[in-house]
Amino acid sequence: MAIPRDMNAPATALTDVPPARDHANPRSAIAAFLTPALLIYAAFTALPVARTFFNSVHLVVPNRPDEWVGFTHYAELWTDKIFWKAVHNTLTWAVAAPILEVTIATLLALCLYAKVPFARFLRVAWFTPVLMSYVVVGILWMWILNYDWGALNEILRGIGLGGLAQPWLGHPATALPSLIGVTTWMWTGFNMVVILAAMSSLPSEVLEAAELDNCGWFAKLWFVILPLIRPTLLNLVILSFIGKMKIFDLVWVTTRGNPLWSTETVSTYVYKRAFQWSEFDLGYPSTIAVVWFVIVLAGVLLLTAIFRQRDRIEY
Amino acid sequence: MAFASDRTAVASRPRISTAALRSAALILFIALYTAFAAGPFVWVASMSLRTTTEINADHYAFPWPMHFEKFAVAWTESNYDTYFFNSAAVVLAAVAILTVVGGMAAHCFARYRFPLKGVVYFLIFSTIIFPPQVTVIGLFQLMVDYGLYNSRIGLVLVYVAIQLPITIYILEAFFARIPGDLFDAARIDGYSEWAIFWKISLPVALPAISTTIILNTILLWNEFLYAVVLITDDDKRTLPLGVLRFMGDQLEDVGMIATGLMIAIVPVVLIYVFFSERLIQGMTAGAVK
Amino acid sequence: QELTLWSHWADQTAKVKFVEDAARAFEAAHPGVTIKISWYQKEPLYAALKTALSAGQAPDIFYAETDQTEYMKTGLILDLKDKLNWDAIEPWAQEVWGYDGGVYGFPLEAWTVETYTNEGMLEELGIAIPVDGLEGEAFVEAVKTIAGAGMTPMAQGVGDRPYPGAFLTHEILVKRLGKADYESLLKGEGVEWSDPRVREALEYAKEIIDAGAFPASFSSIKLGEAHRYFHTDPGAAMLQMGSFYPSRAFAAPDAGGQPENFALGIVNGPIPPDAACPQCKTIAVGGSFVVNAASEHPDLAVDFLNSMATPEMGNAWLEANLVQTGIKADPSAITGDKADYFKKLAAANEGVTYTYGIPVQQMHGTARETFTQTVNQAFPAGLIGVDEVIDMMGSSY
Amino acid sequence: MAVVTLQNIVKHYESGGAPAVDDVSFTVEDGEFMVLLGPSGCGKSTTLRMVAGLESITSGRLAIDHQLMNAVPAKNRDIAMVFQSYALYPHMSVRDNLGFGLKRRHTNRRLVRQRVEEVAASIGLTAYLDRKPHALSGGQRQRVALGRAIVRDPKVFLFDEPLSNLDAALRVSTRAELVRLHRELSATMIYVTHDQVEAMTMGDRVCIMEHGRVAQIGTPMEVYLNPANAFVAAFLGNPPMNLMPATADGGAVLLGGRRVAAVAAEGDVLFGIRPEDLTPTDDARAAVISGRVASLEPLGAETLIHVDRGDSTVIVRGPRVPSARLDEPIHLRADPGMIRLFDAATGEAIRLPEEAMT
Amino acid sequence: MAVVTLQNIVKHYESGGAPAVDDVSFTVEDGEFMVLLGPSGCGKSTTLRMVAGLESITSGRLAIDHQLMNAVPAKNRDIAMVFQSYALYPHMSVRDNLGFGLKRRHTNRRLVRQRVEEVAASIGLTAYLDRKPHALSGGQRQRVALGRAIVRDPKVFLFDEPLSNLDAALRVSTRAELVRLHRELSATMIYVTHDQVEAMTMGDRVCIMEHGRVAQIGTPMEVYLNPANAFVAAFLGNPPMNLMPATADGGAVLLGGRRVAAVAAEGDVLFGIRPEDLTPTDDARAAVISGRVASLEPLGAETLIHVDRGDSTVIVRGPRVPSARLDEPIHLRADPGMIRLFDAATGEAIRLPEEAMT
Ligand SMILES: Nc1ncnc2c1ncn2[C@@H]1O[C@H](COP(=O)(O)OP(=O)(O)OP(=O)(O)O)[C@@H](O)[C@H]1O
Ligand SMILES: Nc1ncnc2c1ncn2[C@@H]1O[C@H](COP(=O)(O)OP(=O)(O)OP(=O)(O)O)[C@@H](O)[C@H]1O
Ligand SMILES: [Mg+2]
Ligand SMILES: [Mg+2]
Repeated sequence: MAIPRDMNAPATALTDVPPARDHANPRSAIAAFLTPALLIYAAFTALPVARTFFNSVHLVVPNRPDEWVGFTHYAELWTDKIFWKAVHNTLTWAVAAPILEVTIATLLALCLYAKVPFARFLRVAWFTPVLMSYVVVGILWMWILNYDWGALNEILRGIGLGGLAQPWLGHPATALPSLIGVTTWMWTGFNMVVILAAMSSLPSEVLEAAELDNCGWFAKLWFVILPLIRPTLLNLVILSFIGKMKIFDLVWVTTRGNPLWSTETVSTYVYKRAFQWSEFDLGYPSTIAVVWFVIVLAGVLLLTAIFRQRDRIEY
Repeated sequence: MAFASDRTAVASRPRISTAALRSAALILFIALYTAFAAGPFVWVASMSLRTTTEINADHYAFPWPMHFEKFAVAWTESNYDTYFFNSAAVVLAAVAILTVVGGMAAHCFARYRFPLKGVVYFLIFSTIIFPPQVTVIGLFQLMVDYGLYNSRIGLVLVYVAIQLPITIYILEAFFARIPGDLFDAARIDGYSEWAIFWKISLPVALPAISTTIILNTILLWNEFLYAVVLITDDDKRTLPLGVLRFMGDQLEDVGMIATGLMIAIVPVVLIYVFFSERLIQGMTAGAVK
Repeated sequence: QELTLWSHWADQTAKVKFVEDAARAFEAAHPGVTIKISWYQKEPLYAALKTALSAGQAPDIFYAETDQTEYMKTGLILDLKDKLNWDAIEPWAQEVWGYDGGVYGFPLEAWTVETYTNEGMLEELGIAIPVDGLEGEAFVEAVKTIAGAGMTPMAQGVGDRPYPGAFLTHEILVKRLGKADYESLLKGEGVEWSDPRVREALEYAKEIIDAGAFPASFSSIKLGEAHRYFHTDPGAAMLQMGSFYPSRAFAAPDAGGQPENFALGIVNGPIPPDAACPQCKTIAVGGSFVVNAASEHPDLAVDFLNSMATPEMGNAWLEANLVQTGIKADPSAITGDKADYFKKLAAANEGVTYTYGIPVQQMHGTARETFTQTVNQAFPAGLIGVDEVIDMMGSSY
Repeated sequence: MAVVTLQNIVKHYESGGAPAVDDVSFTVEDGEFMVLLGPSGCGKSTTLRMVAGLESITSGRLAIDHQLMNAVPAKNRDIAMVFQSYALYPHMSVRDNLGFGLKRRHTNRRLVRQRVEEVAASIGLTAYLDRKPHALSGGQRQRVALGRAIVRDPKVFLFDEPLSNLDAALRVSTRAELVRLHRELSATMIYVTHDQVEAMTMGDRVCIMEHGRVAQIGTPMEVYLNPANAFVAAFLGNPPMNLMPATADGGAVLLGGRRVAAVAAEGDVLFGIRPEDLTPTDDARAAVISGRVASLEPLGAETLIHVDRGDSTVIVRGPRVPSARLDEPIHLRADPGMIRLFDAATGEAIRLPEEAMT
Repeated sequence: MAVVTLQNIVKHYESGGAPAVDDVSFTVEDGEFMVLLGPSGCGKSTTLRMVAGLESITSGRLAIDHQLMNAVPAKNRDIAMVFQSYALYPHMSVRDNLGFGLKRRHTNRRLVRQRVEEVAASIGLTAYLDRKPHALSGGQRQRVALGRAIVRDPKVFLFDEPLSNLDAALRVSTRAELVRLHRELSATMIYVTHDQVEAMTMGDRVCIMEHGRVAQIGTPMEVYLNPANAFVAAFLGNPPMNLMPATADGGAVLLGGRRVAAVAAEGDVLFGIRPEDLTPTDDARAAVISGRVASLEPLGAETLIHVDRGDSTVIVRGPRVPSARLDEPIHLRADPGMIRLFDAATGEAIRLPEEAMT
């Protein structure tokens, strides 16, 4: 702090004013607030990530100095059929799941928003799936999708559709859709809660104005509610998108990418390459991670660009 | 379908029949979805009270007699108690640190302008996309260098690191919506930036804080990969390994797995029930809005 | 001094007890030495080892299987050739762990691939399968008969393992090609997947599969479930399984074991026409211990392993775990209610030629991955045909 | 256009709770500008929202053009409403905000477009048609809200404190605009406000509400000059009417011992006189009120003189430069025609004999 | 208490952008009540926030009690501020809100408690001490905000439009309360508002700002009667001063061909006269303005007469029942002492010869 000076000194000396001090943005406070997070980030996130980038252009084997291999891993990746299959699956998942989750969640949120009876109970009931870990969910759904005694097939048989009973996770045509169904089951409740919260904070007068403008409930939903909660929906889509781009545990517990790589995701493939392929080289898996990082980032930016509101919405 | 602001009788009186039809369809839809969403949970819960033999005889019977003793067995025979307390300690510490450190950073991003703010924010946030299966190896090497390998403190710090971006993201959105006048008022009341953070930001943001607490607790309670790789001593291990133990190689002990699952789920459900109203409020303002 | 050991088998109490007992005995014999053992599931163990080895933090002794040649390749584990008491160990087990002139693993666990039968059921259906197995169409007919009676011929499933689904095809290939050619087929050195013998073998396997050998739930049945499926509910005529089968099946029925008075038979698997080696079988070395090359007490570690390499320990293993071991043991010395089983097993293995290791233990990288996906799952599940298998396997090396 | 009739309208938000609106009846004639005025929480908005169909009616009958409306949903009532918060659709441009209600009713795109541009021109929004509401100033938003109502050409216009979010200057000009609009459209309008300047300057008639009930209905001048009760007297005027306790002895009213009016009442009364009807006088005997100047509040154009009477304070409107001096005694003469009396117990106005009236 | 000095204060929010505050200098004397008045966005809040230390000063010198303050952070300036939004701490009870600032400075719990209760009593909040802000009405919240400032007994009080969220009635009473408070504490106060009634009735002096610059500083009556420029003239007064284009020929000002003032100016000027200084007259020749009555706006106590002059409208304040009739011609006489002239180009006031001044 500058030592206060006498103001009655000659007023000409405007230059003796101490250097401007930004009261609204004090440097020291900013540093103090940010440092712990940055330290933890640097130590436990940034360095490993940097290390991954480094690995992707090296052959990294224990007891041997890292060997620069240039972009050979990248070239190899380009022709790696399993990788591209995994990319295809993961993208399918990452596109389908957010749409399903957010759409169903919106419908559910509407039900609660319309104040159906037992709304509080329903909200909790619908939310519970997300409280379980992927491991738990995986085991649970393996049971449900079990061919012989799983609930799904039992129900199908019970309502006389036994012909549709399937080894759901065992057939390439149904395995991925089944797993997408599982993530939808798991995350819809979460999305619902968020959407419901967004709806509840909508200005009621705008909705009333819509009513006076001759809107039935669907018109109100379509022309007013959805556009207004669009930022929320976008955020949910992106969160879900990122989550599915990284999905690992569920696949690992249930199918491990089987059958015929129909549920192989990039993360499971990375894991297989890093931990299961009886090789020590971390270079190639790191390359996958880097390439995938770029793809996901591009996806997120694209999503944001497509759905971004050109103007803010204020209400 | 009735809308919130349609709660008036005004809107629905004239066409009772179609309205009734619609609400019947609505109730059916809701009932079906509720069964879909909560049914699996109820099913595991019932299986957790039955023995595997009973389950194999009929997978869908009512759990009678109820074998509550299975919980005791699961708890004592599989080292669950140790795992449970390790999990509790690690998750509690990580969530506490996350809340404070994440809160501080979020406060900073929300309140102040400084050079490169956007870049720093982007850097922190973009790494959540990185597959942990790969970084874990580099991380492992670093943990050894730091001398934090095979220590619960190390695990706590790693947990803080992986949940930090999303925590900052959620809290930042909320903090940004606290009126700036509040902070100015506290400054004028003579408080330092640090005191303002503790006495104003955190208490006022309680709904968002609860949101992050719930989310972080759920996710970390269930975290698996790092727990396996970074801890070797059995007496430092956490619960997800215990859960896995039940689905061991030797037998498909469905009943016991179900019991193990329930033990793992119940604490999270309790946390959720405890904080759920706050969660709603937090979502309204923070997170994903 | 402290020796550290990481091992799989966290949930297999008999094995844990065996190793812990050995450790306690070793500690008693060597005052001042402690052995600290961390028990894992297999997945977590591999992940932990991979990271720990990369960082130079691995334990002195750890669990390994014979397919993990990367340990030898990178010099991470100690050559035990001149250290271990090889006299007490079966020669085939030593051969399996051989790599580049050295021998690297202490083969504690071993197993053979057997075709178990439900003698009661076969009798009911009027099918007789000799110990030496059925040849060609005879086996196919047997399968058709069983399936025709509404029963499941073979109870395998691939719900959680990358190998049981492949047992059928694998056994047929071994028998058709013989030990040497089969190994070179798997390693991609010499015999191609497009070889006509391979095709014939696959076509034979396909015939069996198309006859309805496997249950509809093949893809979701897990290893443990397959056992139950075979002996209890709903019951199947055959189960091709590692000889670790009894370690689960001999538990009490309440704990998932086979029913009392279950008539368990052991036979040779189907023999393809023109078999080069009709009596070929597979023996696999399972859980083994290796010594970390970076260990600070390598000699102590070897001493500990040697303390387990005795015939007494071998028999103790057999009795406790009901699965073979690489330690020389004398099954005939076993008495009690399991003696009968070991006699049957010995009979079934009388005069057979062993190939070492199941395919996933001999293959690497993309080939192994492709093998798991095709021969282990898609092919037996009827999702793909012979041509696809040949194509995919052929292009995976 | 339309006639709006309310008959014994009652509204309970919570069954069993106190009514938010309690037995309200009035008719708004075709083309009339009716103002609902009252303090916060008196039920103005509730009344308006029942007319709009946004709130259900607990009992009573609501008719528009003699058609019973109780059960008709809002969207079918053909009513336009301007909300206090404007309630513009934040995600739509001004053009779409204006056109939305039309598009929901007509399908002809070109007609809608034409009508929107016509209205935008008439309220001076043409230049802003493609902006989003958040890019508009408060006054412009207000005009969009207005435009959205006009464009539809509805049977009835409802306004719920549409000016209260505007700053003082804008409020004045928008007030004038609304009056012009009403004259041009000669539409039926119901206008809620708690600002009495708006009520006075805009309404054909004013309905003053208190605690969910109608306190008085009449033209602005009627209610200003002849308030039906003490509540209305104290509510209207800025500063409001001075009310002082006085006693009536059957023939005359005594205020501070002075005889200030002749009336056939008995007992405690309230003596009321508006600040502008008091004039300082030197003649202490002609004065009805005497006191001490407690403070002077210059407003530029005029000065408010606060006179301390001991037990109460009386406010007098004086000229820009008043003769009164702070802390000096002052005597006030009352315009006799402007004296109003109220029953002290019920607050009801007491009719004065003819000669005492304006 | 304290003297606040601003010397050539400049504030740029974005370097390179237009200044939000541009070369502002003034001194607020010890115990003075200074009002900053101006339209929205003119830089009032920015100026205040610089004094408070919430915003950095780009250049210029700020001193409190002759001590240079530019670099002193807000927490060390010993200033209290009341925000437009009140900025009550939502998670604290009224008691804690009041005591929060004190606790920071004194450690004696009992003293803090006592002082809080004292202040709460003085502003009538004792009954609400344990409520949270959300359970208070607007007026009560406002009083808590005020109490929070008073309780600290700071060197300087700052107010940023503290009344603008209150409804009309509350605003009037709170205004009076603030004035009383100022008198009792005789504290130095700076008060930002864009409501001129507040400025006129409360300020010892008023500083009128426009586009970040000071337009005029003076007592309320000074700025009302002698606006330094056309902006101030048009900003003050409700309705504001009538301004009409006129021409000066060197010796006289001509308005619509009539000679309305004698002044030594040349060229285009603006002729200004306040609505209350115009009186209808029958004598067309004595009138300075003639026109037609366009509308009559009765306000109860008085009536505004809008007079259409063809190219512009003039507003006249008339009595409750004016003689003017709608659409009839009208002639207006101007109080000669009240005529003001401004340079049409610069807007600066043109000094009139002595005799023409009040
Ligand atoms: N949705 C509601 N639920 C319960 N009570 C309500 C509701 N809306 C209003 N009220 C109550 O009804 C009464 C009348 O409210 P209303 O909004 O009509 O008042 P108002 O005259 O419009 O007041 P203001 O000038 O503050 O807008 C109040 O006591 C209010 O508390
Ligand atoms: N934080 C800021 N960043 C950039 N510009 C700002 C900021 N705050 C204010 N301004 C700009 O500075 C100018 C002065 O703003 P200020 O808030 O001081 O106005 P004001 O006189 O208080 O207006 P009002 O009556 O609307 O509160 C405005 O043009 C405004 O847009
Ligand atoms: Mg209202
Ligand atoms: Mg401001």
